[in-house]
Amino acid sequence: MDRTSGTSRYTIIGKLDARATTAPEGLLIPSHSVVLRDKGVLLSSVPSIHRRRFLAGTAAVTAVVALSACGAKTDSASSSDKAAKIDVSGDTVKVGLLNSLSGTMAISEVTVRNSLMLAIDEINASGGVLGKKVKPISEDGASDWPTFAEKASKLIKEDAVAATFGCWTSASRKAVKPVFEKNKSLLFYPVQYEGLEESPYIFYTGATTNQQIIPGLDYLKSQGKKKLYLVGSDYVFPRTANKEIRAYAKANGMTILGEDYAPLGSTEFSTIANKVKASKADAVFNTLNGDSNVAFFKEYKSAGLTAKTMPVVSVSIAEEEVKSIGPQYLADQLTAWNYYQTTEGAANEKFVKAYKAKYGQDKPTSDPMEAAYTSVYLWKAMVEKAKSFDPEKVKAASDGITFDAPEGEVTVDGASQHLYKTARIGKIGSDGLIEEVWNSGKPIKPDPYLKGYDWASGLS
Amino acid sequence: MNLLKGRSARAAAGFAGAAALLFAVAPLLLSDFRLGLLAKYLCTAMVAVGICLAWGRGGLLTLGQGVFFGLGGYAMAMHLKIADAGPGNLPDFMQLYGTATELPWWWQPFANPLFALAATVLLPMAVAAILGSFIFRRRVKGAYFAILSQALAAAFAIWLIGQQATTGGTNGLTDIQGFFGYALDDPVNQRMVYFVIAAALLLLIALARQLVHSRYGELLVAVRDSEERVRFLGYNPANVKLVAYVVAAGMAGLAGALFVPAVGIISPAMIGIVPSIEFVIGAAVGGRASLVGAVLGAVGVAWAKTALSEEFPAAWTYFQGLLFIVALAFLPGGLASLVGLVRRRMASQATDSEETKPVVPVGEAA
Amino acid sequence: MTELAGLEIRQLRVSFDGFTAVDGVDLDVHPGDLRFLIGPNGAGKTTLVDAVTGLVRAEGSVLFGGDELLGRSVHRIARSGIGRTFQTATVFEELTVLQNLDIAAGAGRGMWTMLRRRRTVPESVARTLETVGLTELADSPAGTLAHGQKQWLEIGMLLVQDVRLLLLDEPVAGMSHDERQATGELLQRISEERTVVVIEHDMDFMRSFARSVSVLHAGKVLSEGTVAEVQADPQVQEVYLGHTAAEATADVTVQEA
Amino acid sequence: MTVILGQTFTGISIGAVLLLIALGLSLTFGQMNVINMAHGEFIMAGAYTTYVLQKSITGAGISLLVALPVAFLVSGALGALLEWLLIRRLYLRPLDTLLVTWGVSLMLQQLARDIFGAPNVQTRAPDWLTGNITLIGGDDPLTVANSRLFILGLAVAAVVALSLTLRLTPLGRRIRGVVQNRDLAEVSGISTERVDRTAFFLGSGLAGVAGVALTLVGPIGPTMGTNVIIDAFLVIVVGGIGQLKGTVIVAFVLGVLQSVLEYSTTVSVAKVLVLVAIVAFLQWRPQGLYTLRTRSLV
Repeated sequence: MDRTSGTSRYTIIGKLDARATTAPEGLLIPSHSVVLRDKGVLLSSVPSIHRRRFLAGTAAVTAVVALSACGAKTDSASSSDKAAKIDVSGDTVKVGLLNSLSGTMAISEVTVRNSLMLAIDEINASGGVLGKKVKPISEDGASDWPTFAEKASKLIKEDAVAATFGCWTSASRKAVKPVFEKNKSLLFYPVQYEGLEESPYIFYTGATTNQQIIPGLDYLKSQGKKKLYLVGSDYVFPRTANKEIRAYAKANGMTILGEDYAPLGSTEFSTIANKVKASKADAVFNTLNGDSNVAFFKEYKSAGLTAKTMPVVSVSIAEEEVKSIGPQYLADQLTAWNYYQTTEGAANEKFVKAYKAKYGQDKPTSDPMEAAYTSVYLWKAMVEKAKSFDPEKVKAASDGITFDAPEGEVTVDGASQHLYKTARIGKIGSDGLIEEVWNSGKPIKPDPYLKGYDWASGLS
Repeated sequence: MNLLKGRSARAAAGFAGAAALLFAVAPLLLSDFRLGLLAKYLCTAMVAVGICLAWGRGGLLTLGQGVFFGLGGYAMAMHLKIADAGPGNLPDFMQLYGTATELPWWWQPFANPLFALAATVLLPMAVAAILGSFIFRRRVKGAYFAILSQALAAAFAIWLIGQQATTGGTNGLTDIQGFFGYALDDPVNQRMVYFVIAAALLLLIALARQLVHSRYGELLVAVRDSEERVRFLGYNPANVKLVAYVVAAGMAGLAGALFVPAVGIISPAMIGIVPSIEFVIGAAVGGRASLVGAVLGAVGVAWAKTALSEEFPAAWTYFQGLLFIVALAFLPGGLASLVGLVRRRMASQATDSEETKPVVPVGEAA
Repeated sequence: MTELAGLEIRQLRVSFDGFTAVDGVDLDVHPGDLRFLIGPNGAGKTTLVDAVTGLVRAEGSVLFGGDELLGRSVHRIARSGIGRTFQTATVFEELTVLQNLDIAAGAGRGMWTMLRRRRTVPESVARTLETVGLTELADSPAGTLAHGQKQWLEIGMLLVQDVRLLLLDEPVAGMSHDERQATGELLQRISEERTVVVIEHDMDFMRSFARSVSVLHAGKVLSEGTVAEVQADPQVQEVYLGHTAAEATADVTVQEA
Repeated sequence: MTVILGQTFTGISIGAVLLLIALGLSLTFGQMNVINMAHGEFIMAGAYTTYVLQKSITGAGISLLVALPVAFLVSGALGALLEWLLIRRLYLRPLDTLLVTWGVSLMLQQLARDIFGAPNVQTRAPDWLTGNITLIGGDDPLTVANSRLFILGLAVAAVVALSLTLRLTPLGRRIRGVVQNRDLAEVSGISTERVDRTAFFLGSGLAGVAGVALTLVGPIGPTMGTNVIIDAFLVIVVGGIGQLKGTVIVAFVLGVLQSVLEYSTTVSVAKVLVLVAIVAFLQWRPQGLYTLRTRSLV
């Protein structure tokens, strides 16, 4: 296979999915596995984008342009098709850290940056990776998706990093995904997300939906909560999550009484609180993000709603957010994650202690921070197993890698490049910490397309 | 008319110099990555050309250029997404988030490349024409106009985000593979995109220059300085302003359209209040009334943003704030006014001897 | 040169939030007249001009050369041949004298002409430059002109517009004696071919150049006639603080100085 | 029925918040014609003042009440400083003021981030403000949040105080004098500079008070000001420049409109519809709801 079709491969997977879901007969082909596992077979049947070049005479372009176009054409064995070059010449190896340090998302992403730095420092203190010290190259995504794409490209092309860690929002991940795929460089993404995605160059170390949302729903079901109200911010994760929740509810005899979205950053929730209250639901499933949570919970309490009468399960409120909303408004509400600061185990004690020592005693640790911390160690283990920084070899070595993470043992699923993770439901205490009230007992196999759930067959 | 000739000759030399820089020097000196960044900066410079016309010359503080940039960008990106998906297929994001099994009717024409290309410029212009004719006719101006255009930018961004199934929501349109059949990940084609952008920028500058130096350009300045007076001369200032507003919108639309292949993404993050103000700052720093100043200012500020945020992310915010304050409070003409100041000082030294005393009118009645 | 036209105002009334600034004014300005409007502050002089030029909404009737003006938009009234100046000279400071006049001359230009560069000086502009004595300064920015020159430029802009009626709001305020004299002579020449209405406080200036005078008081026309007739009107003397005409005039000129 | 009443009250309470954040602007923008985009950051300063005070004053209720005057002074001082440093150079260039103060607002946000950290901070509300009052009992009760009532009361008090100040005090007369005729005020011996600065102090101080109130209903973070500033400006624009009664009426009308639309559609759609309604309204009345018709528009 030449390099050309190599890069096109991943586009084609997308196209096949398209055909699958919109087949003229109206038949849905739920079997994602077929598409993925047999990509070699299907590949041949689909035409790839023609790698045509602009001709010298293209209209509206000056002679100078034409000249340089010819010049470029002669060395058309261009670099983009090669795997990203990695600078391993010295006694250091560079990795990229790509988080928003400014803008609206800085609130959350700075904490992820902190724990990435912690992991890198620890690794360097114990000898580095393959004998090389890890040198972090820091970039600011500035809460702006095109900037994320630009910075990703800079890290890969200019800095020749071995891997990049970061991104928080789905939008930023979607923006950088093609950059990593085209340059064949690795991204470790540490945040729970809406699933329905697998990229050969992204490792997802946060939860996918069957490790967070579905356990959350299972828990509500086990508590006898039948009528749900859905509240979310207006973006990809809540909308997709709510689609899945609706499908789950339908299959499990639950009813969805309402579904409301507020624009990201919205801080006026009195109407939504009124609607929730009037619905007399058993519980609320909350996928709000950031600032909106503060306003929502203040309004929720003002409306006289409590965790006792109508509990809220949140999937974006971790310890850091509890701190900024205030336990006054959150006491006894529920969260669904894979990690809490209070999670038991020696690995977590060490992590929490190290984090507080480095960043301050009042700083809490949270799920995305832990997933970020874990992702650096996982990369180290993969590199050491592969005995190379080459992304292709690292990928090949990834399957089955385990790590005794603060959240408990995690294992890399090589096929999906997600992790086996234990789901944990927590209750927010008046001290601002979250206590686990339920867990899944053992790590759940990642299933980003929910192929293992019959009710989810119409979703993707 | 020697003066005029001298000016044209200087302009021609300037254009040749700029073309040499953009088409020969930059591609030789810069890596593919940096050239790609330059392409992005040039897109903001295209918006700045329009802002120079509307704000610098016409006094219309267009704080909503993000809307037009977005219209152009989405028109282009949607065509490319549809083309990527292939005939009969839905773009990937619609399969993920949408419920429809076919393209909504209002996206369907964008499958046609010619329609999409025309729409990138004509759609923003049409929207600007409708908005502008309402706003200017009712003599909403100055601060009102600025606040209103901000509000519109906010509304448009919120609306786009809310329509996830058909516009990609917050994600916007990403992962664009091809550009009219050419694979975008090929550096050669990426370089061609850069050339197209550079050529388009030069074209827009030439167009704006013609407008600025035309009778219309003089009239536009007159409207900026005293709208009421122009009205008493028998012109309708609303129409004069409308032309500048619509042209600026078209330029922002084209910039948005070309931004898509250069960066590979268009999203509401490029549309709301903040990006709309950022479009203005470049022009303000360089010199709102000077085309060259506005363009260089836009490129300079965009470059500074990348450079500073690579080194000191937090410092960028302070620096940006300071730029606004210094450029507008203390140097309202922008950096270009410094050049003008020097030139005027030199000229005034030459003419100081000729005293300008009041002359009593003489001669025949008209 | 277009034919002369006069102004016929009937029962004109303008009010703001209950306050009536112009209260049923009847006024005839004959074609080719050089009419002065005088009256104390707040008499409604400027508001009257505002109403004629469409700046404020008014009731009644304003006929110009037989056409009704009320209800038309400002720029349409301007296009029908009425031009005005303001108390403070408003010229386009950033444009040159030539550009100012060129814009004034070009309201009827087509799209194509507008989008092209001005290559030559239009004949009417050149003639007007001579008339108002600004030929030497044609390429200077209007912002650098002396106060009197700005007023002449403004009048020049009305001339190139080829208006048939000039409404001038205190054109000689702040001018030196020589400049006033020159302006007055300019107005007399202009009024040979156009109708001119001047709002003025300067009684000396009025006496030297007015062909006819209307006195406004509290939104009404108090008196009308030649300079001598008006000055002899006891009502007018009463209005000017109950003094005699001579004293009143002195009073006003002192204020001006 | 309960729903309609509930939504109406919700609308009124949204309106009260809008009114409180727009009130300071009605002075600085409405009276003095200064577009101060950093007004939102003065609101933020008021909110952070509450946060800082709560660190030393433990009683949530007392600290909140203390925070009201302190925040007024803190934000007011910031405003006066801004006026002295920058705005007084820009009175003749309103559009430039807009962009300059936008720059100031960026810097203040980053400053807040550097001092208090990027994450939101929390304040405690006193217990008597977190509950609610039941207006109609029964199966479908109509309740009204105490915090909202408090904000409504605060807004009304602020409006009364401001209009009395403008109408009755010598300071108010001077402000109005300067607004109506700057030159005349100057020659009659009023120091316009001092009046400008005092008016700016008052307007910015009111932003600080609004900031204290916002801690009861929303997040306290570096970007809290930018989230509300455009809405506040729209209230003034629609209400009519320099018209306190216009500001009051429009704040409540927009609040009710927003809540009704939110209930019948979605929050996003409601926001877009409200903005469209505002644009349409300005087509009808470009000078806003209430205007002083002046003798000459030139």
